Amino acid sequence: MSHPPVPTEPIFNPEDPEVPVPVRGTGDHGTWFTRHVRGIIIGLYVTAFVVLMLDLFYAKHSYFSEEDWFGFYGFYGFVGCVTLVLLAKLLRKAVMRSEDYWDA
Amino acid sequence: MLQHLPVLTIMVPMFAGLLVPLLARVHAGIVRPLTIGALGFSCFAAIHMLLHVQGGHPIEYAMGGWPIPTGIGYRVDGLNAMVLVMIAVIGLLTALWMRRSIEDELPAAARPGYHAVLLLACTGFLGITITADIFNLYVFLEIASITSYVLIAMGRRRQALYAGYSYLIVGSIGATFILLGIGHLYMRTGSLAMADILAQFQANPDLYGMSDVRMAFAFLVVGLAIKMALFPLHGWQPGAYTHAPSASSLFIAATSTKVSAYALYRIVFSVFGTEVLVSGLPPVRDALLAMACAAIVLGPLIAISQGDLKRLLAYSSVGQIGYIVLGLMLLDERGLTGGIIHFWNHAAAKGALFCVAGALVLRTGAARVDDLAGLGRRAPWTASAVTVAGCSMVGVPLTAGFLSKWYLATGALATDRLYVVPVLLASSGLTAVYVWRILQKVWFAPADVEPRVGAEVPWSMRLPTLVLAAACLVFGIAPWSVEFARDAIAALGIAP
Amino acid sequence: MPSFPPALVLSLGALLIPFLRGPLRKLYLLALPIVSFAALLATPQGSSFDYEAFGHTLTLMQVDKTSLLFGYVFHFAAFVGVLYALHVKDTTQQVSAVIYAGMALGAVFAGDLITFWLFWEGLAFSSVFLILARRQADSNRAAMHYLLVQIVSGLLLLVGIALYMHGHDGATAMARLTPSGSGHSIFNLDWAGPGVWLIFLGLGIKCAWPLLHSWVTVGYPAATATGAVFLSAFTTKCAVYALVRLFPGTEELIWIGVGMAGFPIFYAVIENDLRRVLCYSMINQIGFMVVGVGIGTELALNGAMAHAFCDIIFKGLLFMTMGAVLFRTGRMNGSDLGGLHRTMPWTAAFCAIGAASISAFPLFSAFISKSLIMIAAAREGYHLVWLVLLFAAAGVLEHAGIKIPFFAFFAHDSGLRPKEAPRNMLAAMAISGLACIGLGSFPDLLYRHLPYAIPDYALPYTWPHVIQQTQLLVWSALAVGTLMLLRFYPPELRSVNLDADWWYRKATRAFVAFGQGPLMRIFGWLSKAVHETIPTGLRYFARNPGGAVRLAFDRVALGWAGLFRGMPAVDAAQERLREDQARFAETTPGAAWPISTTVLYTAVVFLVFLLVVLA
Amino acid sequence: MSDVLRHLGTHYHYVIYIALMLIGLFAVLAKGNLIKKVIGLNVLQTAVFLFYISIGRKADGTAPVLWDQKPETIPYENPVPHVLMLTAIVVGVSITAVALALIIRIKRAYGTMEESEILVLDESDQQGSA
Repeated sequence: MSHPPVPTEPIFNPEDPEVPVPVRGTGDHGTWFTRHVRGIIIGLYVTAFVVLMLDLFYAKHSYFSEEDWFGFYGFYGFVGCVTLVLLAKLLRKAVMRSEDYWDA
Repeated sequence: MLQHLPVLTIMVPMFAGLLVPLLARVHAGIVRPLTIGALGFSCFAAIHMLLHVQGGHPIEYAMGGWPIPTGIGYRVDGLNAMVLVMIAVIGLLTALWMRRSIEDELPAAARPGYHAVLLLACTGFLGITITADIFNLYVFLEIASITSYVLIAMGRRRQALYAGYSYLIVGSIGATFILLGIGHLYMRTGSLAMADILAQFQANPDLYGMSDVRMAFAFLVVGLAIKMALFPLHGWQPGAYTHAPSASSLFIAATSTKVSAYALYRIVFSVFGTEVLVSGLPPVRDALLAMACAAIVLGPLIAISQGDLKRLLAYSSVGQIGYIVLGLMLLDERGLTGGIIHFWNHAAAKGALFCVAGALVLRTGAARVDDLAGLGRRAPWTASAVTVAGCSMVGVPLTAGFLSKWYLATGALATDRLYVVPVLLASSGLTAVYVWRILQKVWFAPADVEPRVGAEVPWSMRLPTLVLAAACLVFGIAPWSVEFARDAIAALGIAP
Repeated sequence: MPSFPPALVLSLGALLIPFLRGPLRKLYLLALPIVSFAALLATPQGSSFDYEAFGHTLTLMQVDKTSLLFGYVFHFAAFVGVLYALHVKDTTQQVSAVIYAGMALGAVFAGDLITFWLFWEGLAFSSVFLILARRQADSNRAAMHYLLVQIVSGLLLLVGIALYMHGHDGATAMARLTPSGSGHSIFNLDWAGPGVWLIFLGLGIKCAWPLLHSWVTVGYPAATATGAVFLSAFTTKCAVYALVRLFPGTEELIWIGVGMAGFPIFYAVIENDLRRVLCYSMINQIGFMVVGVGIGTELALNGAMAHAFCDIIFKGLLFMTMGAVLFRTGRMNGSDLGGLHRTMPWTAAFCAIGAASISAFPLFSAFISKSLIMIAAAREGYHLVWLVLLFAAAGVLEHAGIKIPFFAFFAHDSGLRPKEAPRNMLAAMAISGLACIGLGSFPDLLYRHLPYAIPDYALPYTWPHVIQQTQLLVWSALAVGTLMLLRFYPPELRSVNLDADWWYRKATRAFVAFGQGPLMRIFGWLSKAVHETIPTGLRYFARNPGGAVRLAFDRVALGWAGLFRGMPAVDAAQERLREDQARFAETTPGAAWPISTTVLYTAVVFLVFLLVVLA
Repeated sequence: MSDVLRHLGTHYHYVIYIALMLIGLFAVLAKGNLIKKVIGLNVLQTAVFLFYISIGRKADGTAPVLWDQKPETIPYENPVPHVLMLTAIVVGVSITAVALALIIRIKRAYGTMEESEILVLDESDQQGSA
């Protein structure tokens, strides 16, 4: 039995029948998305503020005490995601290896 | 006619074997039809007897009309009828299969002799199976052995000579042990007829305590263990299977060791009685269980790293014979069912795989596993046969291999031998590894690898391969494979 | 219409595929799941097909609300998958995919453990061809890994079942579904014994429990574009089904599920291969289901099943969009892709729907299923579990909700201008996308097929639940956006889509392996033992067992002799040992034994027997 | 002790056959020359013949030929082991014949009859073909 077969990359092989020759475009065709990046980001911040404020306007049915805090879900989501990304970067330091690691 | 079938089954191939070299001088074309005809007759007779003995109607035959304890008796019951069919069918399929193979591997002058030796080997194996007299069993065993040595030594490389010689020395020691065992038994019981000896044991269980009887049992078990290549006494076997002509490998691998295993079944059940293992000499049972378990794990383990397909299959056989012995040593209805089904399963699966190894030798001159690459593209029939037989070796459901492993496992549980289960599991896993190695070569070779096997082999070789592979499936699905095994157990006197 | 087990309709029907050509074959492929579905509808609840084999009664078909729910969604997945793969010409893939779906249905409707096991093995063997069909050296290796793990799972299950039967007088019926609330432990299940443990572990492998999950993340990304869609639907969900059936309310499952939900998302964040990201995400979602099964109340089981139902559809949708990208560009790395929304707008839109569904936005499907599990956990007072699940729910948004669509279709422009996905792919994605929105908007469509009634307090569309969920998700998105803005982007906003991915880009030439850190080191050690040390050791041993034993013996003996280093004899012996070790590597595997060796073994064995016999 | 000695005295044929057996096995085991191994095998077989003949022996027995006395009145040797050994000798001779034939072929093919040299040649054959 050979080495643990962990393919390092998505299997990209010119011989692969599934791989067509990609067509590369020339120049950047602006799209709605590329033109409105700033607007999207501002929209995101505005929405975030609005849903946070909505917390003031409904009665909570809580199972746990922290749910009653103002904006708990928003806070938890924000902190959770930041932690996730930062820890993942640490994890990468720990687990990243060069591509031919398994072949060596 | 029917009452003489037991003896005719043996005599027809024997006389054909004696006639073949003589008639070959007159007309060379007669050799093959005569061989096939004789083996076809044995086949027909064996199947006829198998159907006849179902439901507990054993056939007794007294040679030359001498009454049994004095004269030599033949006896066909559910167990040996199955084994007889196995030998005869494999013999017939080998004879059909081997035409192109021996044209390729043997000089023209040797071919009629080869047919003759094959017929005599078949006679020997059939005789071991059918006889009810232990000394007669020894004689047939030697007939089978001597012809086997010759069949092996006829390989075209010089290693075959050494492999044959090696088997000869080791096998003769085994046979001598068996002869000594028979002598010790005769000294105590004064009889050579199996039924007579069994009756004495049943009438007088104190016999199990006698040192003569104990020595006899030890001699017989060790002698047969050599003949069936039970680990660690398998040293002669890989070389023999590897270097023999492909047709010999096919015939011997599919029958020889199993016939010796059958002899062990017979000795335990019909000569000493199962009490010898239960109350007489339980340590022997433990020792044999340990050897069987070691074989079951180590055989496939060593097989994994083999580069030569025939040698790989040889080590795989070391493991497979362990299953059969295991089934016997469990002494439980389910375990025995598993062991007995494994006779057929192993004959069919290993037969099919050796057919393929032979085809590979025909096409490439050697049997390297790597040369199987691309077989699926060039020879889909052969490749399918490999797949089915391989699955049966692993024990994939719907194949005979699954049935035998299932019954062995449940038998082990029923007798509270839990350690057998992980052993079976480990062995299945290891078997899966080497079978997968083969199947991956066969079906999933990278597209840029040019297959070394050319086209499909001729139909004379393909058909027997397919028949054997199909048998793996049929035994796994059809209910009668279990029913035959049940009947065999009933014949052995263990109530289902 | 006479009813017939759907499993057999599909798997026997698949055997005819090779004999059909062209449009007829396509029509036939599409018709198969429909006919099979009709057969299922025609089967009344509780009916069974019994078949006598090797001394046991095999119950091929046992229909109740639980199995029916999985039956429905498996048919959906089979139909959508066939439609998605309609352009594929490879007969191997078509046959194996349809048989695979049939095996999954067989496992779900199996009425006894042996039947279940048979189909369980069938799952393993039919699915591996979807990876092998890639016909590349590295995908073949991945397939080997995948198959070996599957075989081990099957063997564990088989032995477990055998042991269970042994302890229960041959009883083989699948245990009835008994929601009992949490508190059961595998240690004191009323049917405990070694068999139960093995069954538990066998199911755990296919369920991708932590440390047993590598076959998913290795195998699925190596499958063909269409194969991964099938793979994502069946195997793991069968395992979830079996857990629901056999182990409801087993407390260990809660903690296993928490590990599954909480841990893989870290890997998802740093993984570059987008289909592998989806695999980690799948393990995370299954974690939710496993927690639900572990809690084991009626609500939690409902939640687990509902989530499995929704997950099959939206995970399938995400795999389909990624498959379309792979099909059109041949690439799957986040760092190689980007900007594809220009030419693949429909695929991008469907991907967004899938992302919204998996993230559990209101009106999308996971919203109505994940909440059941969360509420069940909260009501049973699993505070820590609840917090981890909430964290995992936020994390899903990061890696599946944003990363997948963003780096494939938006982000910086990779310059790739592939064609839009073929029409059959778009149709399949559209059906799944509609199903996601439909289920999310009209939860009763799903709820009324669940085995138990949904209590009022668990209904998803209440203001608090909608607002809280939206808040969680929007602020998670905000976190990701802010991180990008603060750390990784130059001040000019216009350049966002050019540089957004530099830290993903760093991963282009890298991949994830276990390594440093105390936890990582243990994982790394375990993984090395399983993947490397044991196989290498076996190979070393098998080369020449006798020689290996002798070398080991010599090594130990000379290890002691090492105390006397400096003595010429010892040094010479150690030198010889080194030579022997070096030579061992070149030993012919299983070289022929000399006659004397065999005879010697014979003599030894005979002596042992003699002693045994005469003692 | 004297018991054991007496036992050995009455069963001295055991001692002889076991000694012969061990000599034969030793030759097969320890001798590298293929012919010597065959000779060892022959010694081993001879031990068995001796054993069989000895168990058919009866004190003061005569040849089991039926003249005019009744068989009950005179002691006679058990004929069955003799008959069995006729067969076994034939078998032994055939095995020896096959073995010697093989040795001739081996000598031609390898140029030697020493097992160790043959094994070395086999090994190099395999490496050559691999």
